[in-house]
Amino acid sequence: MTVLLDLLSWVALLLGSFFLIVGSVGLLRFPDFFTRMHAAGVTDSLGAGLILFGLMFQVDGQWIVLFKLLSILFFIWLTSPASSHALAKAALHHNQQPLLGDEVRNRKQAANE
Amino acid sequence: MLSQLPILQVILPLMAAPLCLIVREPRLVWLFSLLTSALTLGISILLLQQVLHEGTLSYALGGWQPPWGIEYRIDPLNAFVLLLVSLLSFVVLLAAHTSITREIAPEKQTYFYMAFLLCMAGFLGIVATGDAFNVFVFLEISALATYTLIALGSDRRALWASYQYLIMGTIGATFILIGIGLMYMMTGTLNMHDLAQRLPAVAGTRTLFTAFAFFIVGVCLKLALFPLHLWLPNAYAYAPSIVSAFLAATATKVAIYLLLRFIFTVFGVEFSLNHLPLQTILMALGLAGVFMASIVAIYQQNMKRLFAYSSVAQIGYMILGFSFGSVTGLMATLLHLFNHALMKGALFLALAGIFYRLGSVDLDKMQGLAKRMPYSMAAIVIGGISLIGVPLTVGFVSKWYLVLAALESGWWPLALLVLAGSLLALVYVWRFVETVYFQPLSEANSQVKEAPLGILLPTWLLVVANVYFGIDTQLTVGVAQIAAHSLFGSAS
Amino acid sequence: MSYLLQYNYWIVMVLMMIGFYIVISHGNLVKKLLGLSIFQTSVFILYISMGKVEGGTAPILDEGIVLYSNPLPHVLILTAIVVGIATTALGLALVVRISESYGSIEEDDIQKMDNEQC
Amino acid sequence: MTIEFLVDIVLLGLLALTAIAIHKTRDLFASIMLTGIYSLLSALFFIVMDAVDVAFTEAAVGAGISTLLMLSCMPLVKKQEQPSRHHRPLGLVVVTLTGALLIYGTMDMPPFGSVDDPIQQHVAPRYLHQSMDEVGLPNVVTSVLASYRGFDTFGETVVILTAGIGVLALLGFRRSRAQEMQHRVPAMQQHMILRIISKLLIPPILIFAFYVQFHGDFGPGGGFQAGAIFAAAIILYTMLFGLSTARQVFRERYIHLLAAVGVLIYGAVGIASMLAGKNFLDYDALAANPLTGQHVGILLVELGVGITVAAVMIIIFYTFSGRLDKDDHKEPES
Amino acid sequence: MGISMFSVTTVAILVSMILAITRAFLGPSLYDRVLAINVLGTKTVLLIAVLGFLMGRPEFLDIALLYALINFISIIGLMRFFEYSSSRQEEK
Repeated sequence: MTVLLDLLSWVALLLGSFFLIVGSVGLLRFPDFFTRMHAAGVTDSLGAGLILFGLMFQVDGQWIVLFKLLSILFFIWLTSPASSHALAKAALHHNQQPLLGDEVRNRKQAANE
Repeated sequence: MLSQLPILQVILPLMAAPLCLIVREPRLVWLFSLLTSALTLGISILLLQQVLHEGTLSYALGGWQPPWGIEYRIDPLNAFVLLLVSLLSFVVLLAAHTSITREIAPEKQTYFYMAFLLCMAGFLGIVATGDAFNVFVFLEISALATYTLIALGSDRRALWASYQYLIMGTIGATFILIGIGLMYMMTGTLNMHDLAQRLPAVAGTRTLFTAFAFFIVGVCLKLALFPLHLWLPNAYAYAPSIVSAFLAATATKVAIYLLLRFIFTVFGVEFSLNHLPLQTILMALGLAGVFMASIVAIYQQNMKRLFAYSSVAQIGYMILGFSFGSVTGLMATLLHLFNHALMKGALFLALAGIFYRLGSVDLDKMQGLAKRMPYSMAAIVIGGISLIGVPLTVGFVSKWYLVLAALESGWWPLALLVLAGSLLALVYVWRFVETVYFQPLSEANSQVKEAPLGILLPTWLLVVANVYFGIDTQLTVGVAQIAAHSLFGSAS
Repeated sequence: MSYLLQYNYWIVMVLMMIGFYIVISHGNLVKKLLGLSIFQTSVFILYISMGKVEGGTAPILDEGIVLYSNPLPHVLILTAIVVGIATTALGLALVVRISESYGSIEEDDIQKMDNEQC
Repeated sequence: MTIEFLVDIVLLGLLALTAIAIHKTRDLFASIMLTGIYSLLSALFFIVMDAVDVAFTEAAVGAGISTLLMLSCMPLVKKQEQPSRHHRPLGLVVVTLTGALLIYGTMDMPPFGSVDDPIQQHVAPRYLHQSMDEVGLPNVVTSVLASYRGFDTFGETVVILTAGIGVLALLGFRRSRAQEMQHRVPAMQQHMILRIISKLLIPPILIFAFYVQFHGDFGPGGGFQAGAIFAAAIILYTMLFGLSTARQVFRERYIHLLAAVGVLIYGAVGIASMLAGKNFLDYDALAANPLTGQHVGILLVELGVGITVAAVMIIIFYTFSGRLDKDDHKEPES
Repeated sequence: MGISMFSVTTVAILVSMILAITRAFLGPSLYDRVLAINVLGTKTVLLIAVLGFLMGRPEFLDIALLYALINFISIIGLMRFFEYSSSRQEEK
């Protein structure tokens, strides 16, 4: 039983870590605000979720810890999309336009030259 | 109940402040604050008597014996400074009601009294406590209350002065925090008495040297020692008059107390004055303060600013006194602590009366004013004479001991310099006398009346004290002597 | 060699000095307050570092744990944090009033206006 | 070296980078955000250093309330700070000297993290080994905070009150404008989703605040943290539904009273123990059994702290937004 | 084995924090910074949770919960600032 739980933890934590790093790389490398936002979303939903799930397999009978982990997860999943939504809306209102198609390529070329 | 006196001294004003928020009505709040400060004064008198009879008192807060709990430790020095603070607060508060009607909007007056009580409680707490970290907490109570009090001034420059003081004061407090932290790191204790016993073991370490330097610089920022005094003139000049009187009489005195307590009791004379070049540095800075500030004071038009610079100069004298490292020098400092509080209290209260009538304290608006406000002007003249150090005033007593201390240590040129400093004071006091007594009354001032009784009475109370303690020196000199001996006693 | 182990303190000292430098080198009143809060926070870090015991754990007693970190610095810093926020709040209130009556929150401007007024 | 060492180094490095970035950037809004990050990172560092209670407070007060206060001042501020007109070499000299002195001071410091340091020897062991018998709480920090050094905490509560008084005395007036805005449309009307989410969240936050308040004896938490969290919930409400609505729910007059009441509760506990014949704040006197007395005393005292902290934080935020919310009357943008 | 899995996660979170904080330093727009802070907040929550398990005292999760909460409230505070600046622009 413990071995199975440990295995599940391993998988969840590693996958979560992977998504975290992928999301962060995206946050750093993507060309404009809206694509970065997309990358950030990966961190908040999948990364956080998987890591917290991984921890939940390790609570070892302390139900209060499980409850706290669950409430953190609930909290993140509730607030993170809400604030992303508000942020995107504010950005749009303030004339932040997403880069489309050719613009991305043009900008990249400009950066390379 | 007598054994509870040390703590009552501090928590009485501390608890009275939030009660003011419930009372609200400014006039009632004033009476209530006055009652509180009268009780505080009574307690401090009882405490001084108790200490003089029974020796040092120790009060364990929360019933935890030091060093695990916080201790209040009252020896003659604390009791002396406690009396000074509560006495001056009481007298200043007497005049507050009349004075602030002209300077502070009615809806802010309740907050003024609360801040006043909190500030006073903060000062008393700093003085009474025997715990290094507790000092920091009460320092911040008094500091935050002081910033508020200064910012209540009607001129917009009061805000700027308060902000500058906030930055400087917080830097000072943080330096003190660093100093306390490093001391704690080296000894594992925060109790001052305990520190004093454990510090000699680590006296040679570089860490302790750093701790000492940070603590001293932090306190010197708070007490406006010469090159660190830049915040003080503006703060005193633009604060409400009553606040200037209160701060000039108490704030720097408490900081000096803190310096004395740490240099003499905690670090010990041996470490602070003899091992380190601190003695020379303090002496040089003290003298520089006396001369630079006095010279700047001569050129001031605003009387509050003038006396603020004079305060910086007087702080120089106090620093000079104990930097001799002798009992007489320390006595001079302690006497000047008390005497300067009396002088500056009287002077600033008289200025409050003038501000009440004129709406300004600029010298060029006071031409010939002695004819219209004879009592206020006479008060300033007597205060000024005391500042110069003419015999039969308190100023003479402290200067006398200062000169004695200088001669005793063989530094006779210093004695001459002290006298030269007095001449500078004579110059700026004379400028005032000349304007007020010998110039014709200006048109604008022809209808001005004498300051209201509510301010005049407390002013004259202090003026009389100035003369009384100048003639009957037994009480002050006696207490100062005991306190000075106790500081040296605890150091050895 | 033993000096090298003090890396923790060294970085803390650097942090403190950056905060201190922000306070004295910037003319913007809000920025000065930010610098002050960084300076203070760094001092808190110094205190907390002092209390740490290698291999110790948080000073909340539990069965089967022998080594705890020192609780006293934690208590002191709890107090100091609250003092810090109190100072910041009051400082901000002053900045608001200054900006209302001077129309600027730059030290240079304010100093100039004061000099003109004198 | 261990993983904790790695975390330690990385956090300190990030802290230093953040501090430098704050110095470099001229954008004030960005500086405030970076200061928030600085607080966040330092709180993380506190956890690594085992100071969970401090981390809790730093997170709630430093990263939370402090940042919010700074932000509420932003409407006043020009977005960019002016470059200083004169170079300040003196500042650099002072800082270099101070820094050199500090580094000099580290030369003789007891080794970092060692059990044999003087700091671990003298006073602290008693707290760790005997507080269970003398005070009876598992959280030693709470025991020391509320009992051994209860007077410091009393002083600290008064500091908070003083700040509240100061802010009120400076900004608490100009009522006419505030009344004028009474019936205007509150801010952030257009953020429907945020408002619904927040409505959903505020009750759990308040419950969490109570949990932190009363669980402080056993885990990280206590009066300060609970007060700050409670205030944060109210501030959240105020930000989303507008000051005038919030003022109707939580009346200013009562909050002012509560700020005073918190300090008075704390002081009253002390005076009660004096009346019972012991010293100020000696909770042993509060009940026949000293341990029960300590429990009762600490409970009441923490309650007083919580009330004052929450009340003052709310007062400060109300006062700032009352002064600055010039946009309170903005019509929603569709 | 139990310990090492938390260590690996800790390192991963640290790396991703460094990446996110770089974005917060670089900007370029304020929205990018706010976004980075939001992400950083989430990562801090995770790091605290994992550190709790790593140090063997998972009961300190309260702090992580508080962080999640404070993070959300700060973001709302930032949004409110955008509102101010937008109305200010419109006035001009």
